[in-house]
Amino acid sequence: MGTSFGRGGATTFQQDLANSDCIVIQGSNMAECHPVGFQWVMEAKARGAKLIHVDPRFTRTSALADVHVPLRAGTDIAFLGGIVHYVLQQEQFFRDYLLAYTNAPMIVSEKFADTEDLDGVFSGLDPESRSYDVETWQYEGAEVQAASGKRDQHWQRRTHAGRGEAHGSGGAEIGTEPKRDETLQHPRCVFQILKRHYARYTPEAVEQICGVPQEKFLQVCELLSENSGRERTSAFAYAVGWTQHTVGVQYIRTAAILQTLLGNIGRPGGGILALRGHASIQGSTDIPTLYNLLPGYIPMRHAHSWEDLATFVQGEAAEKGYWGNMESYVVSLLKAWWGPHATPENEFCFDYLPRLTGSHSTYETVMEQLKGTCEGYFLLGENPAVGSANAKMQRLGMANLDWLVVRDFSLIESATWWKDGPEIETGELSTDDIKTEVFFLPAAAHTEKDGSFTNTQRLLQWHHQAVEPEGDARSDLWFIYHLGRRIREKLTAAAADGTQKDADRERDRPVRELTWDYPVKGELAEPDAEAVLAEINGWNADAEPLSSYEQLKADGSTACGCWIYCGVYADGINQAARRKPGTEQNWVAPEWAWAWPLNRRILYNRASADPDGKPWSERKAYIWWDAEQEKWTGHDIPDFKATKPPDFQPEEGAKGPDALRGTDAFVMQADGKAWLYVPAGLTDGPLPTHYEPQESPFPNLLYRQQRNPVRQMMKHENNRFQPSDGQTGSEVFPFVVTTYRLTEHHTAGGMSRWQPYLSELQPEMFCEVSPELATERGLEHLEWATIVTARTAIEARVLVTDRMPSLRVQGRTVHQVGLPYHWGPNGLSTGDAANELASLSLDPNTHIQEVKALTCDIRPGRRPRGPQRIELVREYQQRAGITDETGTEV
Amino acid sequence: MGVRQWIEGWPVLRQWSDGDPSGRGAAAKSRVSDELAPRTREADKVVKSICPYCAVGCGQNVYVKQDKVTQIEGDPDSPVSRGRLCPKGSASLQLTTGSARQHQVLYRRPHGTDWETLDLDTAMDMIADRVIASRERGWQWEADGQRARRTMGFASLGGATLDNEENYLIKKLFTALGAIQIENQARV
Amino acid sequence: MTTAREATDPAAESGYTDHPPRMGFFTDTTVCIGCKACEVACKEWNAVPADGLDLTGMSYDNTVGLGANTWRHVAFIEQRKPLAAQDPGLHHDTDVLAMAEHGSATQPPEAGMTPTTPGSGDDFRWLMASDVCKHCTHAACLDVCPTGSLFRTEFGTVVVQEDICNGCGYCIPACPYGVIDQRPDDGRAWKCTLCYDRLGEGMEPACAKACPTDSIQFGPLDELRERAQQRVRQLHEAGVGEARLYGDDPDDGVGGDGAFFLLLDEPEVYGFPPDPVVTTRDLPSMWRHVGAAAATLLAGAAAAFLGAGKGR
Amino acid sequence: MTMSDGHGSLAARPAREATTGVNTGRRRGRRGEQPVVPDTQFTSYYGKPIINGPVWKSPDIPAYLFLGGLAGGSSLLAAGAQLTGRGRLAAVTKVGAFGAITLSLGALVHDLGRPARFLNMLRVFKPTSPMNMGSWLLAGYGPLAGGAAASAVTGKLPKAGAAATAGAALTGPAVAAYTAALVSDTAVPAWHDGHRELPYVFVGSGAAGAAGLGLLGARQGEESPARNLALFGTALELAAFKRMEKRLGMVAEPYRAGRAGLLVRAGETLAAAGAAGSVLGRRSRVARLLSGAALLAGSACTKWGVFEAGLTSAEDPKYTVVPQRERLLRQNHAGGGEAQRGNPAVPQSG
Repeated sequence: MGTSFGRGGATTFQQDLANSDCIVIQGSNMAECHPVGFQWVMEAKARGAKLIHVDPRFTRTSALADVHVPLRAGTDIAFLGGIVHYVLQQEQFFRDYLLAYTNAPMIVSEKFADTEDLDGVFSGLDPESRSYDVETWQYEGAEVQAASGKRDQHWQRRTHAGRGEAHGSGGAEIGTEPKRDETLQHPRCVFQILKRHYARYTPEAVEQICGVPQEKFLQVCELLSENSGRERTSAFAYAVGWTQHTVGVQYIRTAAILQTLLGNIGRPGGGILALRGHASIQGSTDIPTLYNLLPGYIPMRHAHSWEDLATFVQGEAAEKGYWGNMESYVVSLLKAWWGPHATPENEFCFDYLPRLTGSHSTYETVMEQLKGTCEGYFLLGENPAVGSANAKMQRLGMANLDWLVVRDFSLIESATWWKDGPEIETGELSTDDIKTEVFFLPAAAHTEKDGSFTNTQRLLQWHHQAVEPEGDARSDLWFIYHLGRRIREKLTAAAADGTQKDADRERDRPVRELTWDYPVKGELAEPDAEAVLAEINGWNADAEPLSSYEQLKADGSTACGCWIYCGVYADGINQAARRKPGTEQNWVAPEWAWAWPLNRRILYNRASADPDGKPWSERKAYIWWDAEQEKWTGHDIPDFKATKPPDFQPEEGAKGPDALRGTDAFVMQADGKAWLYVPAGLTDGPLPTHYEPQESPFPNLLYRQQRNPVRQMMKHENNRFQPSDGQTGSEVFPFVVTTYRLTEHHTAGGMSRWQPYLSELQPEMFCEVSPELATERGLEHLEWATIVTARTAIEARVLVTDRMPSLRVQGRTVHQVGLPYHWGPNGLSTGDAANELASLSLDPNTHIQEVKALTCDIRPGRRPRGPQRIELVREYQQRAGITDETGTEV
Repeated sequence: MGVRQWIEGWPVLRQWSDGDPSGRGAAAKSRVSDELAPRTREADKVVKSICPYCAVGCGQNVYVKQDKVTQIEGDPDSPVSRGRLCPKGSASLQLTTGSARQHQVLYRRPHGTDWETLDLDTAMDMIADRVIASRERGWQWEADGQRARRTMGFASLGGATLDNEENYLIKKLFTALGAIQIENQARV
Repeated sequence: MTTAREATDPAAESGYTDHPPRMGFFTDTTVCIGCKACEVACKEWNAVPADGLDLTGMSYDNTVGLGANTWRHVAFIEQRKPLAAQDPGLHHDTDVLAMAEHGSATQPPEAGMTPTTPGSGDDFRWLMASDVCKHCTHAACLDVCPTGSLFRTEFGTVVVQEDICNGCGYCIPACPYGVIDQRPDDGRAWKCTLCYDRLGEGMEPACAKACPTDSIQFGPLDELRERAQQRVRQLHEAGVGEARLYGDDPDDGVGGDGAFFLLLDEPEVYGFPPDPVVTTRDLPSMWRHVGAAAATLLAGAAAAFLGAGKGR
Repeated sequence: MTMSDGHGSLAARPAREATTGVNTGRRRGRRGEQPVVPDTQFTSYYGKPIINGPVWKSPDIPAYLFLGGLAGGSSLLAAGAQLTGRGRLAAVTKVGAFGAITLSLGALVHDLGRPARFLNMLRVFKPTSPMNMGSWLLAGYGPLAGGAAASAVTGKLPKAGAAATAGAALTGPAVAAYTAALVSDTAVPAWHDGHRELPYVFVGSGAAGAAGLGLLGARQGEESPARNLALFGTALELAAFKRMEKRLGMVAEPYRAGRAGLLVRAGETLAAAGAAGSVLGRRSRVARLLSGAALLAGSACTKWGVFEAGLTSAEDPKYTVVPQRERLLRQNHAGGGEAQRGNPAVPQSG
C-alpha cells in the first residue's frame, strides 16, 4: 500500500468498518483471526451492509458472510484483476474521484511495454540477474530519480524496493511534474494502460483460473460496484493470506487499484484494512526490527563508496510531499542516537550506520548461519523452529551457531531443538555434536512491563505495568538496556586500557558514543519505558517535547527517534496512554490513545471531500473545508495541512509539502496522487499481474510467463523446489496446500499451545480435506495422513469436511489440503509444524515467504520415523525428477 | 457456632420461617453463598493494559491483589474492543500467571545433553562477551570493495510481539554495534 | 403482545421479597462466530479445570458438550444447506419412530460432515451456537437436590452451593438438557452459576462480557425476550424463515428458560431436546403410584399370611 | 455523541443486531420451492446424548435399590411372622431387614462424591426430592428396623421390639417403593416414562427378594407365607414390567437389549423359577433353599437390570428426542397444525 497511497499502514480503522455498505474480506479469515475486530463487520451487517468472503476455504468468516467465494489458493490477482476489468469495462469507476485524486490521467513513457506486449513480463527484464530495470516504467519526461545517474542500478533497486511496500510509509520519488490527459483518452495514459493490462481478465478467465463460477464472480462485481460511489463506500480487509506469496505485494496493489477506481480510499466505510497478526507488528515495522529500514521507513544505507548524508538524502527524498523533508527526519534520528556526538561537521555520525549489500532478511541470515559467518543469534519472542518457512533450514542454521539466546515465556521448540528436534530423531543431527551454546532467558509478560503496542490501525496504545515479573523473568527493555550497558562498559574499558588498536577503537565508537542513559526504576532496575517513548517522540534544542514532525529540523537542533511517531509525547504527555472512554466521545474516538501520523484515524481523508472541499455526499461526509474558518474540519483530524484551501496552487519551484496542491490528497506521494500505476518503487512491475505460485498444478492461462520472473529463491539441498504444471514430475505433487490460523491458537503457538484452556479447544494438529480427496486417497476421518513435499513429510489427523472445497479449474478438479500452522512438538497441544513443508521462495519486495499456496502429495497413515522419513522425501524427489535447478527457471 | 445458632440456621426451620416452604430458595442459601463476592472487588488496583496477542489491540483491565494478577478482562472503555475479548485474550490470565511460564535462566553448554541453571547476572555477562567476540569476528570494514562498517557476526529475530520502546532499543543498540541482520515476524 | 405474557416469578416463589429482576441470557446463534471466547472467559473467571485434550472430529467442537468442566459449550454443525434464505416449511409429518429404527445418528468417526442434512449441490453452511445452563423456571436439578445445595437465587437463577453439595449425583440425570455433571476427582456437581458472584456486584457474566459479536446477551429476562422477538421478526423479514426461538416460552415443559436461544435449525441439530419437560412435573403422579404400590405390598403381605394360616 | 450534529448516517451508533445468512438476491429464486429431499431425517448432535447420564456407580446403586426393597419386604414378613408366631422366620427377617437397610445406606453413602457430607441430606425437607424424602424415611425406618432386630437377637425389651417391628412393617412398604420414584424422577427416558409401573416392579421385586430370604431362613413349616409372598411378588413384578414395556414402546428397548436386557431376563427367570420352585418343591429342603436363593438373586438382577437400562437409555439421544418429537407432533395435530413450536413460519409470539 505504501507504493499506491504513500503509507503502508491500514488506510482506515476497525470501527469505521461499521460505516461500510459492502465489505470484502479476502486473504484474511477475520472472524477467526481477529474476532473482536470482526464485531465492526457485524455492525455493518446490522446496518444492511453486504459481506463477501473470498477464500479457498469455508471458514468461520464465510459462515457469517452473505457470499462466500471459494477460489484456488494463489489466484487472487486474477480474481481482483477480473473485478478491475469489470469496473473499467462497465464504467463503474468513480470518474470525478479518479480525475482529482489518482494518477489515471498521467502519461507513461513510450519506452514502457506491458505484459500484454511481452507475454507476461514487463519491459526491462534482465533474466540473468532476475531483475527489472525500472527506468522504462516512468512517466513520460520524468527521470527515475534525481540521483539515478550516479547510482548503480542494483543498489538503487534494493533501496527503493525496501521502502514503503511492507507496512510502512512513503511512495517513491518520480521526478518532475508528469504530463496529464484529463480526457483519459491518451493511449499511454495510466487509465488506458490499465484498461489494456486487464483486458484479458474476463469472467471466463477468472472462472478458468480461480475456479470461481462466473455467476458468483459477477455477483461480487455487482455488489462492489453498487456499493461504491458518492453515496456508498466499500471496504477491503486482508491479512497474511495476501502477503505470504511470491507476488504478495502485488495482491495488495490490485486491491488498492480497485479501491482507488471505485473511489473508496480516504472515505468513511472505505479503505483497505490490513489485519496484522501480532500485537505490535505494525509497530515493529514503524520502528523496525527489520534489516532494510530505519525508524519511520527511512531506508538503511547501502554500501557505496561515494555516498554521504547529502547524496543519501538526495537519493531517497522526494521533491514534493512530506518525504521532501527527509533530511530533517534522518538528522533528528541521528541526533537521538548519538546526541552531542552528532554534529554538522561529522554529518551527524551518518558514517556510524552500517551498510547493506543486498538482502539480509531472516532467510539470508539462515544461509549465513549455515556458512558460519553468522555465529550468534537472538530470538526475541519468536519461534522460527516451527514458525518459519522450511523450519528444518532454520534448525540447521541454529545448529551451526556458536551461541543462541532465546527469550520467551516457555521452552519453545527454538530453545530445545538441540535435544528433541526432528533432526535428532532422523539422525541428521546428534545432540553431542551440536556446538551451539544456548541461553534461555524467561521473558516478562505484558502485565509486567510498561510500553506501547501499535495495533493494526496504526494506533499506539500504552499498557501499564501491573506487577513485577517473577524470578529471572525480565522485560526485553530490561534485557536490551542492560546488555547494551554491559557491552558499553566493556568496550569503554577496552578503549581506556590503552592497548586497543586504533581501528578497533574507531569500530567501537558508535557504541561508546551512543546515548544510552535511560533512567531505571525499582529493585530490578527496569528502564523507564516512558523515557524511551519521549526519545522516540523527540525534543527540540531546549529539550522540550515536539508535537509534530513538521517541527523537525535538518540542522541538528531537534532529535527524534521515529519521525512518524512524533507527537505521541506532545506536551510531555504520554498520548498513547490516553483512555477517555469510547462512550464519552464521538465514534472516531480521537482521545483514545494516539494514532500515527499525528493522531489521524483515516488516512488521505482529504479525499472524503470533492476537489472543492465539499463532502462527496451527506451520507459519507468525513472531512470538509470550512470556508468561514478557512480550515479543514470534520470528524477526524485532516490528513492534510489544515489551512491549505482546496484551490491552493503551489508556487513555481516549491519543494516538499509546500509543493502540494489543494487537491493533492495523498500527501506522502511525490505527485500527491493515489497510484493506479506505480512508476517507481516496486521491483516486480508497475501493475499487478497474475502469475502462478512457485509451485502450481496449473499453467498460467494468461501468459506464457508461468511465475513471477523476479521472485526470490534460496537454493539449498534442503530447500528443493517442485516441478510445476507441464513439467515432468509435477503429477507427483498434485494437490494444493494452504496454511492458516485458528481462533484458538496464536501464530507458531508459543503463546497458546502451553495454555490448557486454549489447547483443549484445538488439541492436536490436523489437516482438512474434502470428501472427494478423502475418497481419492483413502483418507479416513480422524485417522492419520502424511503430507509430503520436496522438503519433508509431516503427519496430521484428518478432518474430512465440505469446508475445504475441491474446485473445478481449467476443466479438471483440483483438491486442496488445509493445514493450520500453529503446532510443534512442545507444549500441551502438539503436532508436526506445517511450516516444515514450505520452500523458501519469497516476494521480491518484502522477502516474505510463500506459504499460502504450495503443492503436495497426501497419503493415509503416519509418516515414517527416523531416517525413513528422509528416505520417503528422497524417494518423492527422485520420482519427480527433482534437481537443484527444478522450479528455478525465470 | 452455638447449638442454638445452629438450630436457627437449620434450613428445615428456615423453610417455614423464611417464606420458602419448598426449601428451594432463600432458606437453602448457605453462609458461603451469603458472603459471596467477585474477586475483582478485592483487587488493590485495576491496571489498564492491552491484549498481547493479535493486532486488534483490545483493551484489558488487569486486577491486582497483593502484587498478584487475579483477573484480566476486557476494558469496556476501549472504543476498539468495547470490553470484549477473544478466547486468546480471555486466556491472558493463564498466559501470564499459568504454570507454563519459566522463571529460571537455563543454559545449555556446547555439546551438552541437558539444561543447566545459571544465574541471570552471569548469563547477561556471558552474553555480552559473546556479542563482543562475535561482532569482532564478523566485522567488515568493507564489503564488495565498499565501506560497510558492519558486522555479520550475529543476528536477531523478533519484535512483533514486543513493545515499540523495546524494538526501538533493539534497533538502536544493534545498529550501533554494526549488526544488520535484524528481523522480525513482519516477514515470517 | 410479547410482554403481556404471564410468567412465573421464580425468585418470589422461593422466598425472596423485593428481589432484583430475573436475569438471563439470550444467545443469538445467528451472529456466533464460534470463537469460544465464552468457554475460556468462563473457565478463567470460575477457575474451571481444563478438560483434557481430545480431538473429536466433530467439526471444530473439541469440548463435546456441557459438563462439570464445561459450562459454556460451542456447538459446530456443518450442513449441506444453503448459507442463506431457506424454505420455511418443516416436514415432520413422517414417521419419526420408523426413522429412529435406523439408529439415531452418525457416530463421530463418520461425522466429519454432520449428516443431519443431506442437502444437495454446493450448498453449505456452518452453524455455531454457544450452549449454557438454561436456568429453568422449573428446574429439575434444583427440585431433586436432596441437600439444598442447588438453590434459586434472588436473580431467579439456579446455582450449586459448593459448600453444601455432597455429590449424590441426583441432579445430573434429572436435568433434561444434560447440563450439570459431577467432577470425578472432586465428587461434587458443577454447572454454570450465571456468574452469581458477579451479578451481586452488578457485573455481567464473564461469557457475555467477552463475546465479540454479542451473540451472548445478558440482561433482565423480560427485556431479552422482547429483543429476541424483534430479532426473529427482523430475520424473517430478511428472508431467514428458519429463524426460531428456543426456550423462550413460559408455557413450555420447564416454564421457560432463563437462558434461551435463537436457532436456525431444529433444536436437536444443536444437541437440545426438542420438547424438554421438567421431570418433577410428573412427581405427584409418581408419589401416587409409589403410595399405591406400597399399599399393594402391604396388602399382598397380609394376604400371604392370611393364606398361610397360623404358624406353629 | 458529537457525531449527531455532524452529517448523515454516520451519526448513528451501531445497533447491536446483525443480520446473518441473508442472501443477496441470487438465491432468492429458490424460495417457495420444495426441496427435492424433504428435510425429515431424525437428527442429533453427532449422536451425542442429549442428557448427561447418571453418574451413580455399580454395584452401589443397584445394591441400594435391591437392599431397600429387600429390607422393606422383610420387615413385613417379620411383622407377620411375629403376629403368627413364626419365631425363626421373624428373627431372620428382622435381622435381614436391618442388615439390608444398613448395607443399603452404606452403598448410598459410598456412592456419594462427598460421603462425609451425608448428613446434608437432612438439611432441608423437600417433597420435590425423592432422595431427600427417602433420607427422612430411612431416618425413621432405620432405627425401627434396628430396634426390632436388636430385640429379636438379644431377646430384651420385647415390647419395645414389637412396637419397632410394627413401625418397621408400616414404613417398610414405603422403603421398598420410594426408590422407584427416585429413579423415575429423572430425565432418563426408560426410568421417567416408566414411573407408573416401576413402583410395582420395585415392590414386587422387593417382596420376592424378602420371600427368598424368608425361604432361606425359615424353620421347616414356617415358610408358607414366604412362599405366598414369593408368588405375589413375582406375579406383581412380571405383570407390571410387561405393562410398562407395552406402554413405553421404543423407550422400553433398553430393558431388553444388551447387558440390561440380560439382567432383566435373568431377574424374571430367577424370580419365576424361585416362585415355581418354592411351590413345586415345597417338600424338599434343598428345593426351598434353592428357590430362596433364586428369588433373592432374581430381585437383585431385576434392580440391576433396571439400573443398567436407565444408563443405556440416557446414552442414546433417540430415546430422548423421538418421544419428544412425537409429542410435539401430537400437539401439533391436536392444535390444527398452526401452533407447532419451533415452526419458523410462525414466529413465537404470545
